[in-house]
Amino acid sequence: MQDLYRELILDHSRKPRHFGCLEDATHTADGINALCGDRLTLYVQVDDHGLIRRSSFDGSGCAISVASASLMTAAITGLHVTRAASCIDEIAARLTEGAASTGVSPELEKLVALDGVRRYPGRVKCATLAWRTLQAALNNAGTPATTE
Amino acid sequence: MQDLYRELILDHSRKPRHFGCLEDATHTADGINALCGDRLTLYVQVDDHGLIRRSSFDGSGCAISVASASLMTAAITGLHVTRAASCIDEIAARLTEGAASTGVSPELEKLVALDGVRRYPGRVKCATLAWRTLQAALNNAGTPATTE
Amino acid sequence: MIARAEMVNAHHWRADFPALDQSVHGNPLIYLDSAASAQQPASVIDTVARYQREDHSNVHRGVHTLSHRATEAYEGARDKIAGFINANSRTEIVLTSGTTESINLVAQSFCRPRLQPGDTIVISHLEHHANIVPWQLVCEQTGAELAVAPIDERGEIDVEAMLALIDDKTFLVGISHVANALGTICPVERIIEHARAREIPVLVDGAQAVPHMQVDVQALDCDFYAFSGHKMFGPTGTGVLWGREDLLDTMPPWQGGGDMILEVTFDRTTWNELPYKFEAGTPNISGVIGLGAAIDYLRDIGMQNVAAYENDVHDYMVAELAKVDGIRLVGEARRKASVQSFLLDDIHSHDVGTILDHQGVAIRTGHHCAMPVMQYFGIPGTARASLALYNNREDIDRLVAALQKAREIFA
Amino acid sequence: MIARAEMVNAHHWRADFPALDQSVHGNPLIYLDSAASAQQPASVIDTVARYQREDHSNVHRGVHTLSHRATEAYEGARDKIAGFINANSRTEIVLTSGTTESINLVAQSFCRPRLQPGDTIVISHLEHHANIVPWQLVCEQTGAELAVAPIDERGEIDVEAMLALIDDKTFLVGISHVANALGTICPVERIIEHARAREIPVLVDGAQAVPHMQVDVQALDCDFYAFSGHKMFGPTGTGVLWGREDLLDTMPPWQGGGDMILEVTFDRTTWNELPYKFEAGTPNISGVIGLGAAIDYLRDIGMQNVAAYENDVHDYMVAELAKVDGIRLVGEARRKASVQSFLLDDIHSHDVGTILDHQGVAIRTGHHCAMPVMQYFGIPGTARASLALYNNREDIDRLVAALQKAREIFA
Ligand SMILES: Cc1ncc(COP(=O)(O)O)c(C=O)c1O
Ligand SMILES: Cc1ncc(COP(=O)(O)O)c(C=O)c1O
Repeated sequence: MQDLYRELILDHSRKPRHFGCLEDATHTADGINALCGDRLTLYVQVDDHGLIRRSSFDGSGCAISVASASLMTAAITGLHVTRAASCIDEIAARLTEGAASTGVSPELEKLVALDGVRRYPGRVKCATLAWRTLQAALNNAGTPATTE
Repeated sequence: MQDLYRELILDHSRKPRHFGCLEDATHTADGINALCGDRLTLYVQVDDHGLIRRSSFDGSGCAISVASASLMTAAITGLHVTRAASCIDEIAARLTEGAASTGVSPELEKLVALDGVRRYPGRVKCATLAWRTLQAALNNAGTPATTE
Repeated sequence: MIARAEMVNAHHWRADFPALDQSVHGNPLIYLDSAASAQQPASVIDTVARYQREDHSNVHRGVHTLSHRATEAYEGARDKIAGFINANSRTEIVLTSGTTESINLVAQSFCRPRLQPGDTIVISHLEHHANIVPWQLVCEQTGAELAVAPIDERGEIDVEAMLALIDDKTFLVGISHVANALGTICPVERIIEHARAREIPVLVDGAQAVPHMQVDVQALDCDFYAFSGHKMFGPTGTGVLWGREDLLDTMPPWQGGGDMILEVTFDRTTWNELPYKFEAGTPNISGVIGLGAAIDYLRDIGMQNVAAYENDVHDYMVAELAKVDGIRLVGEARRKASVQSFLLDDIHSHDVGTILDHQGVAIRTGHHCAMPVMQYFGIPGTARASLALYNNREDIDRLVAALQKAREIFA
Repeated sequence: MIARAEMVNAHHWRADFPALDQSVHGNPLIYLDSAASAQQPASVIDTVARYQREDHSNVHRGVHTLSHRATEAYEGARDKIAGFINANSRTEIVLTSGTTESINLVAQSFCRPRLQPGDTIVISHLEHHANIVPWQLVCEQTGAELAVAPIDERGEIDVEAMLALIDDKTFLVGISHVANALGTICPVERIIEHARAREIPVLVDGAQAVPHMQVDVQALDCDFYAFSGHKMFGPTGTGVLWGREDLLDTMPPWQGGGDMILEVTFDRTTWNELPYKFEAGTPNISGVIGLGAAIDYLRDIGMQNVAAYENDVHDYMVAELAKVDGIRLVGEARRKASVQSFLLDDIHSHDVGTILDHQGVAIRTGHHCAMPVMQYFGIPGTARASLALYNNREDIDRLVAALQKAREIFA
């Protein structure tokens, strides 16, 4: 079990960073994981140059989805939105296809802590929820992101 | 197969007696056998004393149901309606429960030709259709009798 | 107290269920998720397989031998179902794909043509979505309103409040016999008596009752009773709507198609008689035959024995869980059956579920299709352990040990 | 011409079906009733039994291992179905209990909310009751009208007449791909092309097509395609509605309950995304997994091979039957598949069926849930022999011999 609930994950799930609402967000989206009832709202503030200045989230979820959201908001701060979009793909591939345990973009270094999820296929959706929600927020989609 | 398709059955099915509409019927009912699409209309003329003066039927059906209707209309002519009702029960018991191969009321003697049906459980409904319809007619039921 | 002989029998019952004889993540499987779907005894699995190997054909309209055999077996299962819940007649047993379809059928066929704006459908706050959403849909279609009786902290329905909601505007009352998220046994008898006096029909959602206790629809005196095959050791895709014949008689068909008609012409189509009027198309023949085998299995044991045995394990489960440090039991009704929901410290129930699974203990987590219950308690979900006749006290010990381990990991 | 290799394979196919290896009334069973319901290969029977013995649990909302396995297998079957009919996406595959439910779903969810008095639903005179009665019901509910395209003595649709019925008042066209009573292959491509040009949606009833030929819903370019599992060697109680995503998106739910919602509150309930919006309650998990195995079986053989082989046996059947004295073939369309209806002298078809059954030959008799077809021909019913990939020319010889015997008995 320790491969799933690593110290970093437990730490981020207990004390999520960037937790709360961001008043001056330019992009927001809701994410729902019907499986375990996780719900989160993601707030992203993008400046005129397309750079993510700040992001935050609130809602409730399991340790994996909260830690993932917490790690994500830290990771994407300062990135350009197109770079963030490619991070979404990288994480999705990493977690679902079990791709490339070796080699990760520097921005996503800490996300390696989520690698254990691969061995718990039922939990992959928890780990990807925040990222799907980011995708929805950046696309300004009106409907909540889901993990089905 | 000859136990089912006895000569008497084949004869009555080829040349049904009492076939056609009875203009001055006092009781009529429709019978439907959803299984094979048999449909018959039964006409019964009952006098003031409760005696069945005449009866006839029309419609279309398999050899078993036509022969059964033909034999029945012959058998019930002259019976009191209460006696006819007890014949319905006797036939139903004889065909479905395989009861009393020995012993049959004199009025129903020819009906013994239907005994073979017992070994073809899928065909019992064909043999009983006319009788169920008689029951409906005597009860003056408004809905068609079915064999389900 | 449970007699020793029954305890021994219970060991034997467990051995009847092949799926329980396996390891998960290297630990013997402890299946505590029967409220979601129960396992099947070998007799059910084998009956279905044998049917497919020897007797399968379409039912009702065939003259050949296989069709006759299939029809006998299928209609024989209907007779067993009628006997099992003490229906007045087999014509009252409508075969559906599950509790959900049974309730939708009543909403659409019984209610929709007659509901007027301002009429109410009264339900409770404890219901499964299957006993909420069909009524929401038909209310939206007709302008009727849903009236919801409140519950209390124990997870019991406030009966007085519910009875007060049942008034001349009430068209139908829908109530679960046993609530799936919390295990509450609802006071259906009182509600039915009250409604009956006002000539208001009552639908009982019996999905969680039929597997665990003797159900007698005539003694209950309700109007509709809905349940699912797969929760009572039968196949998925099977369910039952029992309805009082005089009510079923007045209802228009639910779906159109083969078998539910007597005659089709383009001018005029006449419906078949009960129960076939409500059964359009080829039914789930093998599933229903399997359900018949499940009923044989339960009758052989006797529902009294099932209930007595399960109550013992249930009470043990509640007592043992209550002793776990950091646990909060959700649902502490005075009359309960087969289910316990809980929260552990501030560990999300999904994480609890994963850690238990790793130790071979299968429980369900989340909202259990009863979101309003969760909203009432202000929580996103619970962890839920649910029992069937194959569980025993050792299973509970394993559950408790696994919960201790979860606390260690999250310490 | 069929290559020798395929003939050999066909022998092998037959051995895959355990139910065919039995005697009826002392004669080897010849099963010629697959249009009513097909037999299952051992791989399907075993897949279902294995699932129940090892993997069963409820799907979608569980975190434990069995639930995960069940979900993977169930959703994996959906992927197989999507591939098999070349759907654009798995979200277009709505799992139902059969063709009948699939068509009722479209009638109630797609048509009912939008149909206006005076609108028409256009069907043909060849349809199965499942493609008639749901439209009659929704027409009665909305004041729309059913327009029925005529057929001719061969049992072919009068296409020009059908196209002429499709006008600005037409809301939807419903047409069978292969007609079940007569085996007519309907000119769906032409009808779809005509309707598409007028932006009128077309539902194709594919119950009798999918088991016998390659179906590609994108190539067909229809809007809805409905079929049943049990006619394609899968379990009863399973069916599919394929629908174009943009149409499914606009439709309200069909039934309410678990799984079809994202969120339930008493104020507002939000629907789940496709296809789950249309799948309320616990689905027929084992049945759908069995259907997945049936598709694996068919894909391994290849639908091209199935069609080529069956066409050969079909043509042989038609030719041999035509030679029987006193026979009248009913349904002699120029393009036909897998089915031949007939009458023998003036022997009622029910009697023909019994006499054949006595010789081990299983055929279906009666109206075949297509009463309007019978009304057109002015007959109460027919005897119908129908084929699947496990039949061969010897079966036809046995059928013919049994018919001779029937003539003798009634001589
Ligand atoms: C052409 C056609 N449509 C619809 C149906 C109905 O299918 P099901 O009874 O499986 O719902 C059938 C089956 O008899 C059929 O042959
Ligand atoms: C109380 C209750 N009602 C209804 C249902 C719905 O049953 P099904 O999903 O079998 O239709 C369930 C099953 O979860 C239940 O527990």
